[in-house]
Amino acid sequence: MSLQELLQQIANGLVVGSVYGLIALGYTMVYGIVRLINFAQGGLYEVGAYLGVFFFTLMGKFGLQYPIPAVLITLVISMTLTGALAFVVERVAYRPLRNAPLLAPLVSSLAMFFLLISVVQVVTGAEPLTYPSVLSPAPLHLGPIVLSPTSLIIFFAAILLMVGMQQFVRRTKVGKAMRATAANREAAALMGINTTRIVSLTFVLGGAMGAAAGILYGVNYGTVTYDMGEFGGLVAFTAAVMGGIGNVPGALVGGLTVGVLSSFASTFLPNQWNEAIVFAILILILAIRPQGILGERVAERA
Amino acid sequence: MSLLRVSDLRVRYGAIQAVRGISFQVEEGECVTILGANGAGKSSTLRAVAGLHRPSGGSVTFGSQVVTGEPAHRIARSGISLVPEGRQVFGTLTIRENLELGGYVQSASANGEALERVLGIFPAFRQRLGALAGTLSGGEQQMLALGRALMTRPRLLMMDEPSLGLAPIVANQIFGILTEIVGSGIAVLLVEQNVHRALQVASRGYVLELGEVVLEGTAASLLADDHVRLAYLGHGMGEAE
Amino acid sequence: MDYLSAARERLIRAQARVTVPPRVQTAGRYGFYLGALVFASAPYWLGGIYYPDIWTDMALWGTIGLGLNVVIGFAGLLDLGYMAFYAIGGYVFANAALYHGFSLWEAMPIGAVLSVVASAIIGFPTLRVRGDYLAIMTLGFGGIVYYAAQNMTSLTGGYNGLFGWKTQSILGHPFASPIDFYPLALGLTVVAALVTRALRGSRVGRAWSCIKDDEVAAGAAGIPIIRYKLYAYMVGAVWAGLAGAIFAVKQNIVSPETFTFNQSFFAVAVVIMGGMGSITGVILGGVLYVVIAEWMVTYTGTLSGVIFSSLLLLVVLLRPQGLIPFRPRPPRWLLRHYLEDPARGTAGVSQPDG
Amino acid sequence: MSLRSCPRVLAALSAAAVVAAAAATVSLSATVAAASSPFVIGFANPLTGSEATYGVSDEHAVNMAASQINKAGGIDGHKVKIDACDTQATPAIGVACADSFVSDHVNAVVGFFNSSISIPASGILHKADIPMVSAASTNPTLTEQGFKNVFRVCGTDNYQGAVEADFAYKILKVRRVVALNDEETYGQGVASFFGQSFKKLGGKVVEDEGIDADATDFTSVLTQIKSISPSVQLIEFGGFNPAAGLLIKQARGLGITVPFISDDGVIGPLYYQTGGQSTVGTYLSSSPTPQNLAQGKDAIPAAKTFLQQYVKQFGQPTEYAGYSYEAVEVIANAAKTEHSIAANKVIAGLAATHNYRGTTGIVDFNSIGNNITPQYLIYKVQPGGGNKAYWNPNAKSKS
Repeated sequence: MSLQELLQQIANGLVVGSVYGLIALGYTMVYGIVRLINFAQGGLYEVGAYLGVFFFTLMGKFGLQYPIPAVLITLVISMTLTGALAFVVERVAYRPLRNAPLLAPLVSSLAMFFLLISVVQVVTGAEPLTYPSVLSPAPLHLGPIVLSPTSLIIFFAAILLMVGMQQFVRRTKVGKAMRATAANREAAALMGINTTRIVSLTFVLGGAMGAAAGILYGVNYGTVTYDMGEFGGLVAFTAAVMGGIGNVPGALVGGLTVGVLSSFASTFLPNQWNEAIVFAILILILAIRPQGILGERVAERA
Repeated sequence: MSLLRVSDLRVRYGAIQAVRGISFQVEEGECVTILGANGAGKSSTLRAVAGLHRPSGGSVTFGSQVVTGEPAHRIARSGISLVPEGRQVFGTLTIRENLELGGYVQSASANGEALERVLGIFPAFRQRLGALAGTLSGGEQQMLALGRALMTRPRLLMMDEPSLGLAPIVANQIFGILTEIVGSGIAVLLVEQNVHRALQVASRGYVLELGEVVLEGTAASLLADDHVRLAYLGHGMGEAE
Repeated sequence: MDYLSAARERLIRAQARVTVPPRVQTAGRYGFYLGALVFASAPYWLGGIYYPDIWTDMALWGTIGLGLNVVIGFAGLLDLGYMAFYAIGGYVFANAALYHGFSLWEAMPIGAVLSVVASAIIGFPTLRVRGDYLAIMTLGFGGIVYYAAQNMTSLTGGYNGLFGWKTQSILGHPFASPIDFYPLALGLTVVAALVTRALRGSRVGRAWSCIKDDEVAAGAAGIPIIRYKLYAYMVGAVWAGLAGAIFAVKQNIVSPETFTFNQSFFAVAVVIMGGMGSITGVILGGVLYVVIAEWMVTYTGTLSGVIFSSLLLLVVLLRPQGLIPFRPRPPRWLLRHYLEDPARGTAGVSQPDG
Repeated sequence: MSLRSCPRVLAALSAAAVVAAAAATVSLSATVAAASSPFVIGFANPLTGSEATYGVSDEHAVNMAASQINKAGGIDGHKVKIDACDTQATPAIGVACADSFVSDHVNAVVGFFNSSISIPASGILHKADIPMVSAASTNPTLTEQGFKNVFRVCGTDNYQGAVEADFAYKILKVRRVVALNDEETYGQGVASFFGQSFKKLGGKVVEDEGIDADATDFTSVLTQIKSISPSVQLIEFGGFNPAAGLLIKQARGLGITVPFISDDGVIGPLYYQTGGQSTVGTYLSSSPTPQNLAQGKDAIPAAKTFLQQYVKQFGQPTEYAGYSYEAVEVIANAAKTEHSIAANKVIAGLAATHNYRGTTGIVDFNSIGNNITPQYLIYKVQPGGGNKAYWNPNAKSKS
């Protein structure tokens, strides 16, 4: 492999990986706080992507065709709506089972995931929907690397959102309350923190990040499919585990790593093995280093 | 009117009835201790008062407010602070963040003042505000938990086994600070296995056995009680001296 | 707490009240056997091709449910890639029949053995991790088998699958029409039911039950947890391997999309809806799945996904013991919160008098 | 297992039985209706899922054909009835459609769109002796299995691949190409026949790779192609959308500017929707579309009528709608000429179909059931997404 190809593959991987990282953020935040894999995250990501198509097209109809404001408005509306949906998911599928054995919320979040993607399938008739082209496809040459302007924007938007989220959790009062709740829920309640509300908020933020990922993905690839949440969700979960689940910066690191790894994998192996390789990476990490690259060892089953 | 009035409080965990209808009160500025063997229902009582576990019966009144069955964060906001058993500091957060979270319900400026005040009580933390709480020793964690609870100037401070697992010298320090706190006018409800120490700080006490109050009285009268001496202070008064 | 808890509580209370006199119980038991017999023989008196086909599917899904029930219901391990073993059974048969001239009879045990080997290979590293990590790992494993089926063209025919083997026969009796498959599939279900039932009552079954209830305590009591989990995983795989071979012959084709994540999800739904751990319940769960899926295909197409996931959600929230009432008592964690702890159940009432 | 709940199990069981019976009644009524003499044509196409655009358009055409035949008195008095089945473009489900046709005793089948389904399904219909006319499955294997009941009105991939290769070699004058396919029967077929023909002409296929049809990110494989880019003069892709649209879009995004050619699985609005501006100027091989057949000097009168009627009811038809319409007509014609709706007679009638003039031109089945007349054109995608017929191999000149 030439140096140029190497750099190009890294660049490709980083672009895809940044989107995975964004979805992974939702898994990691929710896991950190309720010790639950929220399977529904993959569904929220997909719903966000479809809401994005809807509002994007709608704005085109009302004459708002300038790409950047249109993307921003779409992002805000869809993230809000998906966040609201995540709130409902928490209320329906998680909160009533708070004291149940682990299997129950796991199955209910799985059912929720399946419900979300099935609803998308029914509403859209399972046909792939297309995002309007935002920017010209003319490639940008960055030294030896060639990228489309869209993928460059996607990458920076995803990184920006993730860094923003990281700062939110680090610096703000609510963010600290989230970390406190994650560290010790009872003690947090004793500080006067409404932990129930913090859990809700975490789901909402995770859902909104998922929606953002969905829209960025849609803008980049132009197409969204009713089953994107399945693979996307699983890859993102791989990213979350790789970065150390529960660890916010880890989601970014994990996302980028998975992106680059799968990008390389398909240069050494036939392209169609790409997904299988991601799954294999997932199993390997869980078997060898379940705490991830940056994570501390996750406490055994609560 | 008493600051805290607990009447006929019942607590159960599944099939186990941990507290079987106890009543007690704490007056403004007073230090009261609850004594009893392991499993007598002391911690359950504190947890129920703090709202960590919903009581199955009875009532808890704080000031003029009935707080029975309120969620923990509401009770915390009404002015009751619990330093839970085993410290429970936020290990992944810094000392400063731990303390600031103690003042979660108050404004940023009030928090700043409170931080100064608490650092005045625990000067050792001033140099180490950026350290992760998980890296502190047991005694330091206990101090941090206490400092965190004091951030809001609670009207009632509840402490669950503050000396548990600590070296006697550290426990002495904690009790010293506790005496200061009582002196500053904050009411304290103390659960402690070291009965002798507890009765030195407290003015009154209740003795719990199998979830019921079997004895109550002033610290002096309890210290003089044969039953207490035999059951909790060992033969005579040796141990703490 | 909220409307949902209230509804759940009503359900549980209503259930707790039910007591059935012993004579009615006996009558009910015989009635049940009779009903099961009538139901199972339905394809013979209904005739045609449609009914035997549907009933064969029911039997196959019943077997899938029974196999997965060992993993989820007995040992408490959430397996989201169970259909991978079904795929292995199907592909092994197809390869054996197409390229090596094996009959179904000969290919079935090979498929079962390979399923077990695969389950051991995947189970060994996975079973050490937490419950939800295990779920994700099995999901990943199911994904790998699916993509392998799509891409290992020389073994699996790729996207197009394998087909075109000779009509199978056993003792000169050809398997051509669905009614020929039905007794085979039904027989497998019955065997699976008897074997898993016997296992549940055995020493191994009790060990599984301990692990499911409290893994830490089970470990402390000296039960080799990983080994027993692995047993559950392997025993579960056998049934999927066998059913997969029958499915392949019946379907005339083995192709990857029969083994997607969706299918594994439906298998989990069958076990949960039927009632984890209950043998009859899980078989009925399989029957219910086929009935609903068939009904949905006729009337509403893709809506079936919505119906299934909603149903599963409702079952988990309102009837964690399963849709089909075999265990009249709800699980302890629910009882604890809603029956033995009046303050929790009637929080709104007890508050004002304080 | 507790005994006390048994009565309720029975209740649950009977509830299940009632639901089953309800489901059964519907299928039963269908069977009864079939027995009372309509001529039932099973129609299997992807009616949901990513290829539903084609499937639904074909369904409209088939229904249109049936109602027109019925309006004209049916087939010797037998009304034509369409028994539609959704294959979801997946083999196992499609094969189950074939099973259901057998159990419904249909008189003939039009389908199954995807070659990957038509081939296994044809085996089942062959065992049951049910005539099958494919309107869209272009893989040569379908008719090469030696099944007497199988016919196809559309063209075949080897012919399509050869036309693409011809065009690339002779008109674009390229010599070194990359051939990609989506690993499905159809895409593999076109790409491999393209490669064979291109090599035969003297060109070189420098890379030949499968991609995952369900994936959306092809930048890795494209980067590899790009690293050998200076020598590659054309990329060929055998497969469907949205993969094709995404592929060309990402290729252009990576700065790969060589010509791109794909097939009639790709032609249609979704290609431009997914690929956008990047698709402009790319080439697609395809049988003449209904729109194309109804235009110009050589316009076929039947195609004109079909297009007018279709557009009036359903809007623009897709690629294979005309062939689907044609398939029903050819079956009806076979039954009429044999004066029988019996399966073996219809098969005989189909085998004897020569010089039948329909909506897609002339239908003339050869000994293995292939239609020997259909042709392929090369289209070029225009700004705005329209396709313009660009090269006609038979005319040997730009049209």
